[in-house]
Amino acid sequence: MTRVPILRIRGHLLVPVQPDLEDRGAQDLQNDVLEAIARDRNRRGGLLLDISSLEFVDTYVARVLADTAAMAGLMGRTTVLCGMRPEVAATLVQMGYLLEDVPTALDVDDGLDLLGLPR
Amino acid sequence: MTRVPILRIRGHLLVPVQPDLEDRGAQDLQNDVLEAIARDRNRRGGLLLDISSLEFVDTYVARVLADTAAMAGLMGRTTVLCGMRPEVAATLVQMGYLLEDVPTALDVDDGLDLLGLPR
Amino acid sequence: MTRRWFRSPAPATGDRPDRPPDPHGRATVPITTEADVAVVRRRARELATELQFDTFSLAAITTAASELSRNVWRHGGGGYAVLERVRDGARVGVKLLFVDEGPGVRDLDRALQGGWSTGRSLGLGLSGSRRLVDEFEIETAPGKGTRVEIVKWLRVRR
Amino acid sequence: MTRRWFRSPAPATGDRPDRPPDPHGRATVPITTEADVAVVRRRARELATELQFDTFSLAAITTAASELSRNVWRHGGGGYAVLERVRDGARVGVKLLFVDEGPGVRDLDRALQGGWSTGRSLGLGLSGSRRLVDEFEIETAPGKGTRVEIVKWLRVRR
Ligand SMILES: Nc1ncnc2c1ncn2[C@@H]1O[C@H](COP(=O)(O)OP(=O)(O)O)[C@@H](O)[C@H]1O
Ligand SMILES: Nc1ncnc2c1ncn2[C@@H]1O[C@H](COP(=O)(O)OP(=O)(O)O)[C@@H](O)[C@H]1O
Repeated sequence: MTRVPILRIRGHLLVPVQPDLEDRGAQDLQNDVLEAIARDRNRRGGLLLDISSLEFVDTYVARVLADTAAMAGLMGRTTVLCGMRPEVAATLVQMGYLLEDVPTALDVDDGLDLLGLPR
Repeated sequence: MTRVPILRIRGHLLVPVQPDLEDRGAQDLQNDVLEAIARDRNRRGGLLLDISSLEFVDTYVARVLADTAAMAGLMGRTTVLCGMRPEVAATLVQMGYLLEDVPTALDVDDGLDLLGLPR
Repeated sequence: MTRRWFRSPAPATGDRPDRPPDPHGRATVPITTEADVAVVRRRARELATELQFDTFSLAAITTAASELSRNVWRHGGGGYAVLERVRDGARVGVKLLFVDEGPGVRDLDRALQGGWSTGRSLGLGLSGSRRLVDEFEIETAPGKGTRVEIVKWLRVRR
Repeated sequence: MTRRWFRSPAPATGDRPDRPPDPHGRATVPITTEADVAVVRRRARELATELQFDTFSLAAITTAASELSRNVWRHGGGGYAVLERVRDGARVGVKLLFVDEGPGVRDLDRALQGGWSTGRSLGLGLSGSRRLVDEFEIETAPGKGTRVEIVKWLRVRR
């Protein structure tokens, strides 16, 4: 049973990450997302992880997000991390975690652009 | 502060309703959505309420959803209720609540079609 | 005033059979705050999940539990719920009891018909819950309170 | 072994001043399960929100609280946190203390440098938290446990 909504938008998967991600188990999110990718028939689509509702991201959550992107990559999906709040970007950089391997976008709409969806 | 993610997709607003909507106050969701509509500059866009993660919808939640759609309508937005699970559709009909005034779609992608977004 | 419904097949005795409560599967949950409504709902769902009810029945049980516990909280001034598994011969099921000592349902027949509410809500909670379950019994008296008992039987797969 | 950091301006005494705890703003939270980590985080955020820290500082405090309480739970075998508001002349701030009686940090200097972890994680929790706050003090001894105290001051708006 899916605990987070995983939405299909024009062939791409969109995961609106919940505010209480960490309390409910970031690991579950990762598993759900990977299963959704495996089930999905559109092999060309990307994965949008929207974190606009996260008020903070510690190294544990950042790691789960980066890992999820890497795993999705192994399954042939490009991941875009969308909607990171300014204060989250600030704390991550201050902590020295630059999430260098994950493409980012200002919001989901820009993320869709990045994945090549025409406007 | 927004407690639920409210995403902008190609000019439309998408609200992925959370599994624990009722526990966290369906009323908050309604307020957040209406405020997001008021702040949004794209007056042509629709509102997609995705309820695919709701495992049950009682008359209280159904009422909040229907009211939100009606209020969004007063603010000039068409609402599409997306992703209702079969078991939820079944209980609502058995209870005699047909949500007749709210357009529905199988999923967000179909909802976007309904709002006129080209594929 | 009492009203009682059975879905076929009605029990062989023609009346509600005695079902000794299973001491392991019985839980009493107080309902005094709105948060307790969520607790009852969650516990009811867990119980039904243990019994392997299908997705449709799970939604029905959760929804009925939600409606009736919300009524206890909102109309009955608080009370409690008792959740238990029941057995009747080869059948197993869940029985949910909702009890309050509030004002009682003012117009029971209209409330059970549906679409009548003393609040600003829909008035489909009682009538709707009744349609979601196999057995529904309500007892209410002015100033004495309200007691609703519902049973949902697990369909046996053959 | 003790390590201590201050951000300018350092306290006038050249050492950490005594700050009598405010009895109204002090809370001790046990950390024995992963769920407690969430509680500490939430309480720390609430405390900082009361003091009207800005969004950036709120994220910094919440993140540091999360890192350090997770360490207590994961590396220290459990312990507790103490959350309180502090005052130093005209400044106000939050002080968070994390205590466990676990094995101690094996290589403190490497741990504080960052990128070193005995688990499969990033090893940026201690070093990162230090950069998110104004004062950071860690005391650890093999087999005796670990004690981390952080302070974040509210920037005064003039
Ligand atoms: N436990 C109760 N105690 C007193 N009155 C009740 C109780 N439950 C229901 N009622 C009455 O019956 C009416 C219909 O109930 P219901 O069908 O659940 O709809 P709603 O709760 O939406 O009004 C309520 O408005 C209320 O007046
Ligand atoms: N409370 C503690 N007790 C014992 N060891 C600790 C404690 N906190 C941190 N450590 C040690 O320091 C290392 C680095 O910690 P940290 O920077 O928080 O990164 P991480 O927790 O990701 O490994 C840990 O791997 C652990 O070995």
